Amino acid sequence: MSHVYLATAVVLLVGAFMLLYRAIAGPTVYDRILATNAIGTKTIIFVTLLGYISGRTEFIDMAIVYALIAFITTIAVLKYIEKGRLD
Amino acid sequence: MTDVLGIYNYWIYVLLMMIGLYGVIAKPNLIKQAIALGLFQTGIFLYYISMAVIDGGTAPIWTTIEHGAQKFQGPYDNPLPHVLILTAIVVSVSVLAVALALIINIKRQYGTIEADEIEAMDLADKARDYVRGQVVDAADDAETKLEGRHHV
Amino acid sequence: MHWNEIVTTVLLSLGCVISFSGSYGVIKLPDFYARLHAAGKTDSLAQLLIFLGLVFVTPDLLTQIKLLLVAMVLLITAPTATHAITKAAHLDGLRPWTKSERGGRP
Amino acid sequence: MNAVVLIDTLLLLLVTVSAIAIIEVRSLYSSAMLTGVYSLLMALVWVNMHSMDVAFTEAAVGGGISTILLIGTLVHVGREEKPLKKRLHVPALIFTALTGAALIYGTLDMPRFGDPAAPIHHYRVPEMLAQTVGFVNKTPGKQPAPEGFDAQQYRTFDGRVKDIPADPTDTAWRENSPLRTEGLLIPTVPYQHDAHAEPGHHLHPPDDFNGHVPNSVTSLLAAYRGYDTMFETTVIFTAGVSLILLLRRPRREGYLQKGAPLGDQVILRVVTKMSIPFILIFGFYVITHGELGPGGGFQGGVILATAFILYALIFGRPALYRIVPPPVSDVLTGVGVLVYSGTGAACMLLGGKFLDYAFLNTASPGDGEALGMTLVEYGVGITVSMVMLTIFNQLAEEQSK
Repeated sequence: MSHVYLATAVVLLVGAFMLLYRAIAGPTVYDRILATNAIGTKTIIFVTLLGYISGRTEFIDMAIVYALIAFITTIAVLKYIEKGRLD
Repeated sequence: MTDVLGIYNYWIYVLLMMIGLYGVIAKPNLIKQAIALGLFQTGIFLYYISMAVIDGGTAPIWTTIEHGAQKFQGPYDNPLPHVLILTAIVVSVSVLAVALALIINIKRQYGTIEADEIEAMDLADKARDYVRGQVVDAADDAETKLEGRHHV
Repeated sequence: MHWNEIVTTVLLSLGCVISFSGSYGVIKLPDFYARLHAAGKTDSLAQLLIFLGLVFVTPDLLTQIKLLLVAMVLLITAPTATHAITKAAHLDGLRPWTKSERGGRP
Repeated sequence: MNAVVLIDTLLLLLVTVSAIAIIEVRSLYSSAMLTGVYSLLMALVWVNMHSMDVAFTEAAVGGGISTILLIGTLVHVGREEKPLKKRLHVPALIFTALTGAALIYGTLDMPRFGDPAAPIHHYRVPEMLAQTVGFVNKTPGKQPAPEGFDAQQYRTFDGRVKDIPADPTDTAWRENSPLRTEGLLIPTVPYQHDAHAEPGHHLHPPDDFNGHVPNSVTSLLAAYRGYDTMFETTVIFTAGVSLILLLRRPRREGYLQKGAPLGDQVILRVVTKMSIPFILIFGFYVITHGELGPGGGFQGGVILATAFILYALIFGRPALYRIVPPPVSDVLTGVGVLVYSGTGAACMLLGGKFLDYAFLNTASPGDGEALGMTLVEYGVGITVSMVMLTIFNQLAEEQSK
């Protein structure tokens, strides 16, 4: 089974590489937010898979923290873009 | 010299540190420098945590003993570097917060956050004070000369 | 290869294919709104498949519940974030790219 | 090329690319975004190297809070970096290349990545983990080990006893020590642990790991290095106070500002209302779960702060001030440090030394240590969450003239 986890992990990493290209090159500001949000989701899946690769599956709390952080960071960035202020 | 495969990891951390160092030196923008400092720090953290890894080891969180045997038999990684880096990350965010507050004050004071512009402004102020100082000294000398004539 | 490992392998590979196609779409598609489809939808579906796939292979119940919890949290937050991005982009006046308008290339 | 090294290399490549992008990209806004991505990828590297607590902190603190701080400063400082005359700053490049070469030369004779015989695994840590919690010694000065447990003899995982020669120069024992082959083994009390003759000592249940808590990182952080963590909490408190001093404007001006709530967007408002209770509960879970799994005061405090920040983002800062008025959050930043040092003082009142948690519950010192660490983690959690909230408030409140 571990080769399946490893293969999925590598595919996710390659996906993250592509998204990073969009995050850097992205013409409009919104492409960058989109790419950052997508990389956030990919890292959440990747963390869970790392738990399975290393055999210690009880570290899923990491994934929940990633999900919350990615969501809140995206909301903060969007508020800055839309309203120009954070409060 | 141990074989390259074993220590190429450390070279990547050196590369990260140097990217951070380059950012601090080359970029005049103060915020860019604050971020580059963060990169430099992360390179150092990577260096510490890679020392803690043991081949085939797992996270240093012991698993409870079930019917007499440790659930997870394998060796555990060394917990000490993790503790040091845990503290260092939180302190580095505090440093970043204070640095950003100072940058905001610099922006309000100088109107810009480009280090070279700020330097130029400082030099201009210093030059102006110097010149003003010279004028005042010259006026004082002239005065003393006048007073001298009255006493004679 | 018990039945649960087979199910996990199938679900994981499906999730892999979908997430890779999403990333590829984000690079290839010409316009922000098109890329939004590629990234937003595939991420939500891929994470659902992968987490469901992993549920079959985890021994203890607590981890399975946590897996479903993460999948549920992601299912709520990811589309919301995508919605917020779209609303911000639209308010900002970003118009979708049309083939006729720019002669086919952005 | 085992899995750890393969994934490690790919991740570090990803991290290096984003690091270069952060430095080179011109608009400050996108370099702030990329810093968030960089911290998330860096947290993955920590997870891959089995350091869960550090990954937790990096994700919550690096990915979340510092990105929001950077964006908060951009509100006042403007988004564009001044266009540079030439792309490449050659003298800086030469200087960094030379320093890099010197550092790489330094790493040539370092132990191999993951080498169990590396000296770091043989010093301090085995003795630290071999210490038995709560060994109460009536005679002052250097504590002799209890009768069945000699600190000089390092007891390996399956009860085999190895001799460590007294003088540190004689390092022959390292060649044949079990650490060389099986890596760092934790000393576990053999299954049938006999009662120690010492009255102050007590019988350890089998899975007690000598009285230490399962998460050795938190155990080292809060119990072994209790002083350092206390002063580190004070460092965070000082950061919060300095933010207040630097940015807070007089009371009447500061509060009356009308925030710009995003409340009009129905979906965001509803999802936030649904997720904030969950985030708060998860924050408390992470704080109290510090002993058993990854987590602890710092990470949990930051998660609590992000819950409040999300509320401020959506419903506006004045709405947040109705829930957590600045005087309350200012006082609470101090209360956390007070809780921490108060626990230390309580240990002294109960007869032990400052921050010697075993004395909180002399019946079973292992539980005493766990209790002391939980109290301390709560203190850290309160301070960290309130300081992060104060920092966000000051950055959001301050309006450039």
